[in-house]
Amino acid sequence: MAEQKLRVTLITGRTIDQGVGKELGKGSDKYFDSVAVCFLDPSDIKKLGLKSGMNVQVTSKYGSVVVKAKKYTHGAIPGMIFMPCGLWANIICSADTDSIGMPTFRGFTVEVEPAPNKPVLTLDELLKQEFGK
Amino acid sequence: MDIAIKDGKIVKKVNESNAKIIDASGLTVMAGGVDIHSHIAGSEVNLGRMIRPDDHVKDVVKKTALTRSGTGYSIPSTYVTGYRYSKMGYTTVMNPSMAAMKAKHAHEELNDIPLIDKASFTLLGDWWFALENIAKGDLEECARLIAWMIRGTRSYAIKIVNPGGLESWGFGRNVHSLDDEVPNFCLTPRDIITGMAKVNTMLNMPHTIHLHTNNLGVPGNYKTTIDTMRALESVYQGDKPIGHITHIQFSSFAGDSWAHFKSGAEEIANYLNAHNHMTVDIGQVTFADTTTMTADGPFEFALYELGGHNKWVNSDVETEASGGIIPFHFKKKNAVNAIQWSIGLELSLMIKDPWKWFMTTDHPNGGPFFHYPRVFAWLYSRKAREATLKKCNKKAQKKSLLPTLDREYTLYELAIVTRAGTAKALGLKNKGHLGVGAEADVSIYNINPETTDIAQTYKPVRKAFGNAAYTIKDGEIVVKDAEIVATPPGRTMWLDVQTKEPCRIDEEMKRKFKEYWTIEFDNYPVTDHYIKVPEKITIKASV
Amino acid sequence: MTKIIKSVVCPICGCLCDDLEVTVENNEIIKMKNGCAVCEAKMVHGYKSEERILEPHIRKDGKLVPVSMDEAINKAAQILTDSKYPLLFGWTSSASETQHVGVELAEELGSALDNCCSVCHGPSVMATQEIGIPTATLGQIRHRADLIVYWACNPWSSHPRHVERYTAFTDGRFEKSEFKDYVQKLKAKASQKKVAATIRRTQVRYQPSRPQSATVEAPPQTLAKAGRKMIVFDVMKTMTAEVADYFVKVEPNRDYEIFGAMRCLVNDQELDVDSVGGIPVDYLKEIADVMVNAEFGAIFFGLGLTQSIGRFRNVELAIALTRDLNRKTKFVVSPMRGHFNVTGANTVFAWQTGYPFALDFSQGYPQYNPGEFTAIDLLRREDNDATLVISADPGAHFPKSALQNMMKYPLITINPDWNAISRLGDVVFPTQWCGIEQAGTAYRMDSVAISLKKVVEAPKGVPTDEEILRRILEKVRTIKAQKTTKENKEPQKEEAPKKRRLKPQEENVKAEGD
Amino acid sequence: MITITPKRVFTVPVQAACISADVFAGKPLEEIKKLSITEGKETITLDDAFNITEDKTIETPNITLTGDFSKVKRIGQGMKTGEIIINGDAGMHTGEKLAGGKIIVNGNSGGWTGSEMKKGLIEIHGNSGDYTASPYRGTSTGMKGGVITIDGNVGTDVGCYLQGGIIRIKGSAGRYLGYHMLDGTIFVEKDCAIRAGACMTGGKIIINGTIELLMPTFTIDSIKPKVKIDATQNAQGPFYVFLGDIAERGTGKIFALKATNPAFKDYEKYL
Repeated sequence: MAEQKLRVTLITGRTIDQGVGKELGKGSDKYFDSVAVCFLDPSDIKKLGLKSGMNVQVTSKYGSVVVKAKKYTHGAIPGMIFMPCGLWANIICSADTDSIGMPTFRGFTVEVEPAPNKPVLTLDELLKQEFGK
Repeated sequence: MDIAIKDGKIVKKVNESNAKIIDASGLTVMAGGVDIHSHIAGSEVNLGRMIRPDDHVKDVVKKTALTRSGTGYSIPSTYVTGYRYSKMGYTTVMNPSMAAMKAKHAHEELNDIPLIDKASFTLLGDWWFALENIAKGDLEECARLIAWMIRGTRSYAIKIVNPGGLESWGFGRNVHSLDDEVPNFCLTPRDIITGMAKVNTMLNMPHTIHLHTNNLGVPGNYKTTIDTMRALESVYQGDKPIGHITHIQFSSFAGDSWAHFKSGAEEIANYLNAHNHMTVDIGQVTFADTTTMTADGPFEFALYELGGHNKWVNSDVETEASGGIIPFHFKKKNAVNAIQWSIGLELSLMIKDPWKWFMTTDHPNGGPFFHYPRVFAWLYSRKAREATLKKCNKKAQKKSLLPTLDREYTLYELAIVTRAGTAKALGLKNKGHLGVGAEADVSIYNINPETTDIAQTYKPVRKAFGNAAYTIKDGEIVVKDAEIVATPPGRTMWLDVQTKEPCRIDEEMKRKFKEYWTIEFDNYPVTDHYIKVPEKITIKASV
Repeated sequence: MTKIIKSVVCPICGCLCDDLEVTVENNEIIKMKNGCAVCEAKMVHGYKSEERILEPHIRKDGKLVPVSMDEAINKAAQILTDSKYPLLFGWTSSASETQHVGVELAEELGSALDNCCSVCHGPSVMATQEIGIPTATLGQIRHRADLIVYWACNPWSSHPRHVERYTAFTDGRFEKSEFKDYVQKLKAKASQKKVAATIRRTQVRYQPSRPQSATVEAPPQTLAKAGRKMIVFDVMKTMTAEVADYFVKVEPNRDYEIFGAMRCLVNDQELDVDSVGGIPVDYLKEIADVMVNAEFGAIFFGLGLTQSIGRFRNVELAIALTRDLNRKTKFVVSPMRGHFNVTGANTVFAWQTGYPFALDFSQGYPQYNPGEFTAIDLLRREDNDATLVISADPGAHFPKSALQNMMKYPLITINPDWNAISRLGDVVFPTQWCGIEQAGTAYRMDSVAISLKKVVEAPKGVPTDEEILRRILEKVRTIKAQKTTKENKEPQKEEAPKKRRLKPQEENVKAEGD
Repeated sequence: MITITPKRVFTVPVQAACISADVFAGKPLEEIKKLSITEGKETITLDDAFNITEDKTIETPNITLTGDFSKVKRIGQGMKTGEIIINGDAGMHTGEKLAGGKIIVNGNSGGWTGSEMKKGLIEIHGNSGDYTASPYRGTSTGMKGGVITIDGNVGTDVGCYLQGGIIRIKGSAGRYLGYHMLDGTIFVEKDCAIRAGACMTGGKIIINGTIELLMPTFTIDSIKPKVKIDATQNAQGPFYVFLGDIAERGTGKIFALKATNPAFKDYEKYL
């Protein structure tokens, strides 16, 4: 029986696809495809009753964002999700720095749940929604 | 006597009716100061700046309509460096330690130091190409490669630091005498020193090799220092000096351990008094909370291991050099520190000929350069020395030879060890004097040489040396009453050493280059873009 | 007309690979050799994308409309002078020549000045300020390192050529590339034969039984082999971890504890615990032995340390571990400095002001304090009332709440393309691609200065960012001068402040020698 | 007594190190009003930003600040004598380098409160920010003496490089409490986050609540029934006593209340 929600630790970081995407342009499809995603362990995907490519909603204390779910292929990461650094991940990150200038980009708890009916917003849509510009 | 200046040069006379006249009667007039050794720019210096916010916060400099803001203390930011040198009447400074690979950085920084002329010495004593050719015995090819490097890094002299030691430090080791073998290279520090001195002569370099000895900072190292000078005797041709040992205070330690630490100044001074092939600068300790930095990585690690330091930086440079940085507080109450202070002054007073030694603090190692006036006072006033010695560690007081030394420097002698002598040692013919044809770099101090007993009233004189009444750079008044009134950029001097045939830049060399460095051959040399106001000096080599 | 330009520098990550061969035809890059995928994306495609900004824009009635350069400069200068406390942020994709002007502008404005370092390796710089750093240029590691540790970083993704140019897969003078071994390993899946041979070669005796860990593999016996070895510590297995000899899986946010434990083990001290950060202490002991037995070891660490809990303290302990190891062998540690010229920004700021980032000029002299003057903290506290962003994209890399505060006030951007922050800007400048259309200097992650090349001409009318800044600076000075003359004309309520004199240095600095 | 209230809500930081009893002492009100401060990049007078009144009948406190001072930095910096009361939140660097006298904050206090303090007393009747009683960047000499008491919680990196004096925290403490401390005492009545006492070489940290996680670089020393906080007061145990940080070859002590730290039972086998 699939679970509604999973509490997991969020890790953000670079991927080579994100690197290529950002250099092609922040508005490019490649950027969207490589950054508006979230990698999960196969076991967690199963727990949530997801299929790779389905939308999930990731929610933290600081915000909530819909991205595509993907399978993490390099090794087991149960209880963790990985999001490439970029606008989508930053929506749910905190600006708390412990007074040293570095926000909290990773290593905190988030909730992830299937969101089959919610769209993944494009860069422009997301900017409009969050910042009104 | 009048000094006439026109178009940035000192001339016989000018038309007084339309000249600006400075009345310097009752004041001391000297040529602009020439500093032979002061770490003011480059990767190492900047890393030192970067790791010391605690040092900057206690010495801040505000922006004015004319000058930029910045910070001190032990390693002032670039603009402040220029301003402070100028306020002391200095107009030329040698930046003595530049890793070739990081030369662009050094030049970018030098561009941001206004008001002074400057030049850099490239670290070449542990450069693989040089080591390989010296080991092979091919000094001529070595000379051609070094000429290429001097040109390629826009530098002024050959700097050798702990020869062989830096290469050994690549694997965490060091050399401990002139005859230790350098691992993997089949040669000894002695080979490097004498080889480089010969190369320097072949290239007709204006300055000698600029040498930081092996075993620097180790008790008992005065023997190594004397060995080093002896080794160079064979290269001496009887005309002009062929080697310069820098901050020799740190290489004049006697005693077999820190507990039995004492001065080796007498032995060193005696040797120098009896020989003419060397010059030295002191590296005087001024008792300050400063930052030590040198390309001598193993020395800095040893210093770190003595304990009591919170930060240690080591920065190796591939195929060329290493480096280390440690914040260091020289304290009067510390026996070793106080003896080091004494050693510097003992050397200064016991070396008879002022043309053989020069005043430096090895900024920032012994103390920041703007402490020079303090050092002057210790030189020209026995009273000043006694006042400081009295506050020093008791053990150090007992060991100090200073009470036996009566010598007090005259203003003339002071001018030699701070400008005339340094300019001569550097081969800067148009600096360090006020003769016709010299560059119009002049400093005027509010000291009346006729009425002032400088030794007795050392404090106001010291203050005057730190606050020039006028500093004139290339004929332009840049400081008036210790205020900056103009900020010309100053020039960067570099040598275009022309060898009879160029070094072989063939495929083999390029292949090796690719193997040795992580930068492409084409991207390695410093281009003209990196020097804001260049002064190219062309030299014909004899190879 | 086709020309091939050699030794071109890649303007993307801190590796600054300078061996690119670029083919240019009709002022357009059509081919590139030697670069990585990211480099190719930018140099061959990205720089000429349709997302390029070609003229200045100003937001009018909520919409960005094209304006003349003069209008944009005037508007930007007006915003900055009207602001009580502006923030100038970015600088990492600019040449050091531009950064140089940036400091002058900040000083003139009395503003806050920060660079992207504060959200990448600022903590590494701060750690260096606490305890120094034993480090080396990358070539030194290439020539000598027989042990390479990547800690909390994934160069395969973030610095794709780091391993092949500087570390495990490159031939140095004293250490050779392990690439063939790696290929073999892939082919033979670490054949039994090789392991047996390795055991024969080594004299290290392994304990017959070791505690098992569910998440961490035991150290493989190949760690004792001669030649280069690579260990990866990370919270998750990455591509880099896959090519390593040994991957150690670390619990998130436990690096600090592991460094502490490693330090004790390297110093031959015993611990009261059995496992640290999910790793059995016995494994850590073996790793410590491998470190101590290395001829020359190098630790590279990444954002996994600087962005997780502890931040600069994590780095501090990584450095402390390296320092301890130097008492036994030779070890260096180096941050995997990320974006292009972020090291240059630190370098330039430091030589002009003494401080590498997190600067403030409101007092007329430079002040420094990460946590106080870092961009995120200023935005978090809503301290600024105008922002200028140059050659960076905080739009895509700042947390939401910081950006929301930034959006409350005017925003000026200087970027070549419509990245996220340009889209949010109120005054948007176009600029050239530094390193493609604009020459200059950049600093590699090991602070070696490298000259960038100009390989193609920029589109017509698109200036360099240096030129834009100089024009803004000039305009700011004009506006300030006008203000002062205006104020002087009005009846004066109080005395004009006395001309500030530079204090003679004898008083300025605490004199100790006497 | 000088009373200062803000004229407006500050949108940018105000640096006002001149708000200090030493600076005000002996100055007529008009002169105090003309003291220079900065609001963002603008240099203004104290009078521009604040309403300032004087009540000559009251001697102590010397200065009373009423209102929101959370954007006002460096209040009482380097003060040697006198007393300041802040009725409201205080900004960063409040009482930095305090060398005597007393500062009372009836509200929260910002980061670096009491940084590098030498003597005197700071009382915060609210929470205190990160780096309370910790020195400036790159400095390895922290608070040398005096007392700081905080009624609420404190942020991270409190009491770094502590060399003397007492920090009393009635609430909970953040990460890196007493980082690299050399001497002195920190007393936390509630819980403490991870990495307390990391790299400490001396001094003591007493925690009456739960420690989230102890650094592996601490080794158990003993169980003690009580521990001295200062000359007059003891904390009642029993306490687990840990020695460390052994990676720094330190001999600092962490006292963790046995009752609230059942997780440390494992350590007892080493006793």
